[in-house]
Amino acid sequence: MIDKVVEDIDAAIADIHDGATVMIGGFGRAGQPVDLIDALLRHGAGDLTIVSNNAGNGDVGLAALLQAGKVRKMICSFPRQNDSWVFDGLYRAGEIELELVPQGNLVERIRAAGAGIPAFYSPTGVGTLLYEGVETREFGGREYVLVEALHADFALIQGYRADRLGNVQYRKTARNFGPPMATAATTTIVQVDEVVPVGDLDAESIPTPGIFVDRVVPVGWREWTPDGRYVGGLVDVNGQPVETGIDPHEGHTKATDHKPSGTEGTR
Amino acid sequence: MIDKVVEDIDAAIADIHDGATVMIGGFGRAGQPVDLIDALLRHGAGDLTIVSNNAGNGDVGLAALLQAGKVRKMICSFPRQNDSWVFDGLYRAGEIELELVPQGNLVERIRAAGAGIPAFYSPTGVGTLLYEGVETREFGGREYVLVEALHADFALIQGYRADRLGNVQYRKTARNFGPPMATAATTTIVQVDEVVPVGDLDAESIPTPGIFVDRVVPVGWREWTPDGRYVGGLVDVNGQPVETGIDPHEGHTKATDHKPSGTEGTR
Amino acid sequence: MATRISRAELAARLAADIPDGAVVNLGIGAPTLVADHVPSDREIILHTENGMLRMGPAPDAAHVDPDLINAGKQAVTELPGASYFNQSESFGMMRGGHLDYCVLGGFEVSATGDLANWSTGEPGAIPAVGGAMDLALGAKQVFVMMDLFTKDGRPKLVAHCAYPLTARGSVSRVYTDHAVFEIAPEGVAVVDAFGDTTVAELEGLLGLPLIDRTTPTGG
Amino acid sequence: MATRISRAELAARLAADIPDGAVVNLGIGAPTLVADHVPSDREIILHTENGMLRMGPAPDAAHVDPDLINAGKQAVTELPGASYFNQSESFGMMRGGHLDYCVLGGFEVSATGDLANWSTGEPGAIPAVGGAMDLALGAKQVFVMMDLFTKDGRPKLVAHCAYPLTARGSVSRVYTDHAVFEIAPEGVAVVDAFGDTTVAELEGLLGLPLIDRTTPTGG
Repeated sequence: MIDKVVEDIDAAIADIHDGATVMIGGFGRAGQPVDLIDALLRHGAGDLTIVSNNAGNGDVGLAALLQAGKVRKMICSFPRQNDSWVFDGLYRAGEIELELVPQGNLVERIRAAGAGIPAFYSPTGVGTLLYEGVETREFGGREYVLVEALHADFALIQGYRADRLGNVQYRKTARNFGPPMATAATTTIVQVDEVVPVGDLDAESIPTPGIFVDRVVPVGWREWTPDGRYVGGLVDVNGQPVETGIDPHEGHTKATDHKPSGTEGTR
Repeated sequence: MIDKVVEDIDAAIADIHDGATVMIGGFGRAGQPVDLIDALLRHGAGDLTIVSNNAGNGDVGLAALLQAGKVRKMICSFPRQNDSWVFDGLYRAGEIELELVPQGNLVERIRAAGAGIPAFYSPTGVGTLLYEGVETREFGGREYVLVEALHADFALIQGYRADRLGNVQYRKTARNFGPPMATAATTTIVQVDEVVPVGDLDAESIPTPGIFVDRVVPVGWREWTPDGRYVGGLVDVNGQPVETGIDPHEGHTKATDHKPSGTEGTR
Repeated sequence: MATRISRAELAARLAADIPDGAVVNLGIGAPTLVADHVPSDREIILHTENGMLRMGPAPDAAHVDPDLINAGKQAVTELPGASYFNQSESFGMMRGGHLDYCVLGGFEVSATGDLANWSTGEPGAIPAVGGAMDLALGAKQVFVMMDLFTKDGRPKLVAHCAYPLTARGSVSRVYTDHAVFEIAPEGVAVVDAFGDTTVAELEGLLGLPLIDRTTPTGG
Repeated sequence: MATRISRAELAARLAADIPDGAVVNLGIGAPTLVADHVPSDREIILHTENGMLRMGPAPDAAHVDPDLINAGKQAVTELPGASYFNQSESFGMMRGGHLDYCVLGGFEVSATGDLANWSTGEPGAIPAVGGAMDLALGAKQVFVMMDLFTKDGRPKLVAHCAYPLTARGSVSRVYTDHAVFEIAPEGVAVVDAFGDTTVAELEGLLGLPLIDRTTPTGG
């Protein structure tokens, strides 16, 4: 019987080796697989190449991995954010290598790797600093740059729900890089709020079919996921911690009242 | 207010001009937009280039369009089927041009056109008759052929449900070519069983977002769609007409008892 | 040439040029103001490149959902008829020319529609491009919304960009605090000059030949 | 060399080589028989390239659903845990190397793993390729299931294919009515010869050097 569920998050990432290329999903904080990243930090693998849209927020998750000196190189589109002080410091100190890729080319390189396309032509970046010296070619009178696929050894992704076959659903804009990254790594590891019995996920609505997933790690519901409404009241519209003065729990079930039920996949 | 719903199917396809390139969705009979094809036949546009996986079944739909002499060229992967006698006859008589493309390259060319990728490299077809004389290139020691995007003037697609914004859902394996073709045509026209009010379709489950769709034509439920179980009893596992001896309507609601309700989009 | 209009007025001026039914991507910063000024009889569909169509306005503080953000990483809401999709699909929409309008900020725009808006080229800065280069090609019409002059008075609409380019020849219109410009094959045209601003004045200040396509307003 | 096993026996022999949990695409024709012979303690996931994973067996006549078919355009069913996706995604799975096994029919296989199975090259025939070329590259292991000889006795495992190629060097194993062959970098190996068939006999009939990797069975 197929059972991709791994309850022990440390075991789930234990084969990530020094020097590995690791894709990390997420756009800003949405979809960032924070529990997997924390496990990777505990695990201790270093000399990593990280492929991720951003280069960490605050002092947690990817930022903590960077702070610990585990990352040799970042491949990303937007390392500079208002809370990316860890990356900023390393970069200015010359302690980290950066490959800057326009976001659309970055995700298309990832998608291409997963789909067996070794290279493609893109209009994005033609005539810019980022593609100086890169081969170009005309199609229909317009100029395009040649862009190569981007593979990884591991992909770490945050999903919402999954089954033991590795079928994964996402939640809202946290989907972002999950589906393409899941296809582009030799080993794909997905943390989810909940593992559900096989057959519970609508077959018409599986952005990441199990064929792309090697391990599913249930980490428990996040504060807002049981009823789709954030009940932590801890971030403002910019994702920054605030005191709102509103009791966010009023009229809501507390997250801790929900425990993911025993699942078909883990029985 | 956006309202892409066109009740009159003849009006919906009236701007398809002589010489147009028209993509037609479907794999075999599943997903073939038969009502739109019938309307195109009534409309009378000729000298068409048709992009479709197959070259028609029996004497209906695409086969009828071919029979009427409206098609100059077929771009497809698998014209030869056990019921493709119309195409077979035209091809043997030298009355139709054929561009044969491996199915994966065909759909990737369509997807590329929709995604602004003018060309890509593919492993499929390297060293075969179909790619004799085509440019090849090595990546990582393996040889690939250069394949160019495939655009169309129109795409005719069969969906299951849609809203007035053009969001489309499909049903089971009838999804097939619908989503990529919807992205690759200047004008995309989708026939659906039912138009539903905006907000009724799950935002997490929209294979074709409205941005890709120009017109939605409700054609009424097919025999099997109300309860997901075929109640016609008219085809066997090979899709061929049979008498099963079973009363297929027993225990089922008759299709004609359901009428798509008045929708938000068409009020 | 004292006449300048405010950011809000400019957003309203730009919003007036976006027709009913358009699919629009509003870049981070000033362009997001455009959403607040869409005439109430028009239905505009907002695209956010992190994977959503039919994005709604910011939620109140009790309804912030960390899984539902825009490209600026701010909390947003979902309108009926929304759809979610992955980044590959989202950038395919842009690169494939499916968006009707894209509104971006700019450091500089050239007379031939080159855009510079991702890097000032400063040696100390952390480079970051995000979706800027994709967005700059990502719509049938690319509108830039910016002040016409820097704080120290240098024009931002120029013969050739000095800053590193985001994209070549992609801008169709430039909305500024002094005037609205169209980048046409035959040159830069003024389609709207605010208040007492004249095309001749603009030519002098910018040092660029300008075509006068302003529509005389009554009075 | 009188020993030949039946199609059903061959399907069972091949099915025995597919491990629990594998994702498998079964080509049209004889390969579909493999599904009926998967040992009951193994969970195999069937992929059909028209856009589905976890395909189930044919329905009874009253439950035929025209929207639910396999690549051979026959009615099938959906097992729990199924997923539907479009053709682009489906062929990306194959081309991207995500399938574990693909089982195909063949006209000819060469000693270096070239496959010919899409065209006999006859002048009068309607050419059709479908997903054959993608499938032939579309899995970590590509198994071909075919008779070892044509009806008029010519070998179908050959030094070089005479028919137009489907793909070069992609076949890993060949399952025939007489023996199972492995296409190895060092040459063609016999891993299983049925009944009284010997490797020496096969070498003579095929005119190919063969490596003997048969496992002696007790007795």
